[in-house]
Amino acid sequence: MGVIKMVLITKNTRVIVQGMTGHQGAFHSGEMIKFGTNVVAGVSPGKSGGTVNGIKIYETVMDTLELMPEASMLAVPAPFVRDAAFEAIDNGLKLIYILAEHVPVHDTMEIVAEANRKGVTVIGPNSPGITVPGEAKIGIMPNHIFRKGDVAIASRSGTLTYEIVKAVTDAGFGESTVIGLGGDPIVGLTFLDVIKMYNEDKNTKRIVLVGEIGGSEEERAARYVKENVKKPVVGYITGRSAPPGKRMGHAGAIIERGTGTAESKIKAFMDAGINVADYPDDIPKLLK
Amino acid sequence: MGVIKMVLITKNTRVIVQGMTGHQGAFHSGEMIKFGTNVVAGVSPGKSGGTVNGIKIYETVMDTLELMPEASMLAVPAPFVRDAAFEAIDNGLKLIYILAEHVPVHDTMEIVAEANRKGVTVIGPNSPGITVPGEAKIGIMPNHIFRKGDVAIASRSGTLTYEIVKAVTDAGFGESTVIGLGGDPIVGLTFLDVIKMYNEDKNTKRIVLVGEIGGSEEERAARYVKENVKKPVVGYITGRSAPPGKRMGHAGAIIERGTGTAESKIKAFMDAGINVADYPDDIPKLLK
Amino acid sequence: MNLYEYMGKEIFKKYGIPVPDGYVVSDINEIRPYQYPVAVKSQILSGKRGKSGGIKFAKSQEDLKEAAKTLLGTTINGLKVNKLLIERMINIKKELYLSITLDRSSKGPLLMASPDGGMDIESVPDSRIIKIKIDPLMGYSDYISREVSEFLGLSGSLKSQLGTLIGLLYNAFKKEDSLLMEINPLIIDSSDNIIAGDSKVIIDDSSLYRHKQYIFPDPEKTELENESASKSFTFIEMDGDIGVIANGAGLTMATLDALTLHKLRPRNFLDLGGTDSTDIVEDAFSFVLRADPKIFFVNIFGGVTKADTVANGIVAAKNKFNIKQKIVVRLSGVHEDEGRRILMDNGIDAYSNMNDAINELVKLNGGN
Amino acid sequence: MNLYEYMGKEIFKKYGIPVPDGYVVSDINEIRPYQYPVAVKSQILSGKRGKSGGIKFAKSQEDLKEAAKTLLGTTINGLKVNKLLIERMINIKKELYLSITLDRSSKGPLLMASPDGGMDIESVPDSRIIKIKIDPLMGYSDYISREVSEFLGLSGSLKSQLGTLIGLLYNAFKKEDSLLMEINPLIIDSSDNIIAGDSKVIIDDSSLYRHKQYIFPDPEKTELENESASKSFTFIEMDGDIGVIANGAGLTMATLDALTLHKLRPRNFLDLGGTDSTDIVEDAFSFVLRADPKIFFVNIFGGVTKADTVANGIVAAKNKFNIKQKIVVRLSGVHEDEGRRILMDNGIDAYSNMNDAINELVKLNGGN
Repeated sequence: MGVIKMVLITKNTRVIVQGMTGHQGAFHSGEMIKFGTNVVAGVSPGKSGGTVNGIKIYETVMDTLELMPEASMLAVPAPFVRDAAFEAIDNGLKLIYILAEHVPVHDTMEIVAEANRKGVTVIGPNSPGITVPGEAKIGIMPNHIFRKGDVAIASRSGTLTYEIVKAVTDAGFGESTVIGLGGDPIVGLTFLDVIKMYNEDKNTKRIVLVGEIGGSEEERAARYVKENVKKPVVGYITGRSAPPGKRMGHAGAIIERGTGTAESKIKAFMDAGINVADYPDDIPKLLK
Repeated sequence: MGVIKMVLITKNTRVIVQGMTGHQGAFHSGEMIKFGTNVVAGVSPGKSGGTVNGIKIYETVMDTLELMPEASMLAVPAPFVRDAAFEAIDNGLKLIYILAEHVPVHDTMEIVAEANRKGVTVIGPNSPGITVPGEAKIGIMPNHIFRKGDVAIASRSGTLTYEIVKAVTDAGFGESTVIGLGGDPIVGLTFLDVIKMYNEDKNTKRIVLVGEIGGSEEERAARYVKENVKKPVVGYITGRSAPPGKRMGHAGAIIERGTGTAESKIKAFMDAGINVADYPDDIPKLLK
Repeated sequence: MNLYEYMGKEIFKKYGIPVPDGYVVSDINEIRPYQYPVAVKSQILSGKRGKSGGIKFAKSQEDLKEAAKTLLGTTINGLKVNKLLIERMINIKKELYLSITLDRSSKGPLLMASPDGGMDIESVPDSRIIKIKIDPLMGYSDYISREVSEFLGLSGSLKSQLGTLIGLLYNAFKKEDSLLMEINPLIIDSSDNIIAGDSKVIIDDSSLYRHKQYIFPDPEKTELENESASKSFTFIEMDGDIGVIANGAGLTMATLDALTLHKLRPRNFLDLGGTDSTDIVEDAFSFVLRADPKIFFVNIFGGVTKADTVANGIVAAKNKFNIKQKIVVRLSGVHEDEGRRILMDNGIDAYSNMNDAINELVKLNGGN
Repeated sequence: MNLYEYMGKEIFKKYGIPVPDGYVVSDINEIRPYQYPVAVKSQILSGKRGKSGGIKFAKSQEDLKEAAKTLLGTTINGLKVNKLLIERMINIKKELYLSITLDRSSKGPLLMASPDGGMDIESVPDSRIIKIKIDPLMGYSDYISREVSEFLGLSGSLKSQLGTLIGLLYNAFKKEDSLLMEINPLIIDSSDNIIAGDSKVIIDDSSLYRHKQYIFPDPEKTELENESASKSFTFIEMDGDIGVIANGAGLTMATLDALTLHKLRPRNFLDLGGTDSTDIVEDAFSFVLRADPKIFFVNIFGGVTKADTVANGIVAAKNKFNIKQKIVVRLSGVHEDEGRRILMDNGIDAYSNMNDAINELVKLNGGN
């Protein structure tokens, strides 16, 4: 039996948690460890020395390098995300997950630009993370809703993702990988990146895309699906009932030119042969 | 007969000249064309529309993109180098040669960092450029001193390089590629980059490295030669007689720790089996 | 945060971008001697205020007082006019369009410019608009302006003025954590000066902790919405009658979608966020209650926010605020059984399935 | 450009980095009432001025006048003391080392710090010095200071003071186009304040067009050298007797090396640069002539600078300045035949080979 390639993380991936002594860092790193994640260190400036969940806390990411960390969960408040992300990137980590919401967009832009330059994968900000059942999770998705299986899910939401995962699991399926891309206008991984990974992933037989209004990532992913993906894909778009959002002046209209609405996204999905669910609970039925 | 791979440029490389209407741009682009370089466009903001050396002048690099330029010669004064380099990089050019001396080092640092990020090769600043006899040259080396041959030369100097090229040519040899790395403390291509190219280049049978005091690039290249290069290498170092230069505070001493002197470089060369010439004119004799 | 024209122009001025001479009044008594003619511009956050009569012109102080009397306090495009910007008139030779905005797909700033500025820029074809992506790490450099000037056909002094202006605008965009800085029209006057004729500036809400000067009630929000800004939940008013409390932006949105597909009309959007506290649930109820819905619908998927905590919060809110309306609850996820038991003990029905809960809402609403 | 301690500290102050209270005098009459004790520091560009008696201490104004009288106008380590920095004494608890410099190999800024600051930092082993490369596009971010503080063993207020200070120092380094900003010692005083005890600042000469305030005679250069700063050629005085004029920094250096290997002693380094003008050649001769060499040696490889142009320049200079010294010329490259003909017509010998020319110099110098 050869090594099975997973999407982004395995149970061997060495993970550190920046901000591990905080409320969220402590709670979610505990859940991650229960799920099977190989958490090797915590980092909390000014609070190093002790342990959290039995894992040693360090002062800086640099101090953890002897443990050869590969991925970092950023469980720090939004104003500290840029610094923590740059620390992780500069110290050579290759996967960075950003939990926080309300990260200033200019900070995110710089983090993502820097990450692209150094070949680093960023998940988030404002994301529930990534879960690979049977292997590991980095993030805050509830452990108990997952079952190992062949459905891969990508979503821009948090709680709604859990809802859909649970529905999929309850219907007798299981998940190969679930990634929450994050709800912010600019995020690291986008649908297009993830659909490519899922398409190539041997453990994935079916794909679910959970999009929402705004931007044109769903439309781009749909084009890719149309041209490249043979696996069955189910889609769901939230925001059909939303009043037109705050417009970004004329500029927003010029950029979007009609994309970005729920109608545009649903149409793009349908054009690509993606089965579109009206309600989250309908998704399992459409998985056949 | 297959396509012969050259070092960095061939006669087909499509070259633009930024600042072509200036004194240096006009003169040297003319010489480059005589040498066989495929100059496809000039760029001179505010002076577009006409021609120089029969080549059309454009307002911006963007305007030349339909000609699919691959390399740019920057013949603009030092204060404008950063902007011109960013323009070339942002418009997708893959080789940038910077002629000017006295480019502020902070500008060079940013150009080189940005170029590395985008996979762009930078030659210079303060460099005479690159010449591949029989193919093309980008830069200001005098045309008449070259003859096609198998000696590859890398140098941190300008005029001294011509002196050595002429000596090599007069001695009956010829050159495969000559690169002037540039005399500034920070430059794009360094000895280590170039020695690797020369080592792999099928047209190169012998290598000449012309170094000078300051920095430790000669030492690093020597280590590479020792471990990887089977082709005969001849070295020459200027600055043996130089009084100790301006010291960069204690910091300079801590970084250099004894490297950077002529003695250190000559010793590193000798340790690597590089034949070291006492006078530039002795170089041809040592080429065997 | 969307800024009024006059606030955007204050930012422009701070960064050195030329704007017309002018001053702001919120009362007719603030009008002072000035050089006429002037434009009198209603400060409302609406794109079409010119067409709707929100901009007038005055040749004298009497004219101006008349115009101010007409405009101040009126409602234009549904927005109340509280302030006027009075600006010296400019002899317009040409109107351009210029903006820097956040581009989601390239994940960085996008500069756009067009020679066809003025009111109808959205109908200008893409071929007449230059779009230049700016790398956030590389930042702005002069060649970008040269590309723009060439596209716009500017040369000489106009080219160099535009170059300076774009550099300043990018600086402002970055330093002020802006999502949009738009100048439409960007005016070339009869003396060939380039001046920002209007401003549309949006500041990133997430950045306000480092730009405290922009923290003020958002004029585009209702009073209740502005009041909710200090809360940890997200609250938006709508015009229906089902009061919604859910957790997670996506699930809340999906809840509104499902209601709408069933022809039910939500009164609000309320996302509890990722906290686990009965107090926040109580607080949420007090907000929705003030919006006076016909029915409450609570839709929770328990994760970090546990179902039993929410159940306890619902019971506490019902008692504390003496809520008379029917409360339909759907609980799933962490501690859902305990949560449903708590609710049942207090006479509140709870569903585990979203569709079942919505069917109950349809029934309560009188059927479709 | 190397700056004096007091100038570096002015930059530090401008960027918010704490420095001791103090003032500068260039005359004993500028001494004013002050809080004693003070340190009296000679403003010379030498690393070991403390050991050489260039720093004194004064407990009173009389003491200070005495010290100033002793120091002002004297020569320390070969450098004349024109200014004194008078600083309030600091109670030193600990001395650290901190610098940001240009790192040639990583092609970006390098931050270095050590807990063993003070005079002998160069003998501190590498294991006691933390070195952090800063990416010029990413710039400084706070985690860098945390790494430094941990290495130095600082915590609490000292850690946050150092964090702020490093951020300010990087800002200054970048904004002032600096090649080096070094603080040694960086002092922790008895009240746990961090203060820059000294400054060593180098500004990039190539950037001076955008930092005109640093354009002044370089105290490390001779009068002739400073005068040459306005010229297009590069001129450095040395202590030998062969006046050298060559073209290209590398060829000029190689020329000096070859002379030295033949036991000839160059009077100067003069690189004509890449111009093609007889005027510049004349100008170069006038400079070297003022340094009064025993023999002139002109070593030219003609490229952009053509050999015949140089030949014409040499002839013109010889006549104009009535040069009596022997002029040995080596001409190669573009128009070398024409150049040699011009010289020969004017009674000047010219060689095409560098070794032949140097052998002639050896002969003229009386043989070795």
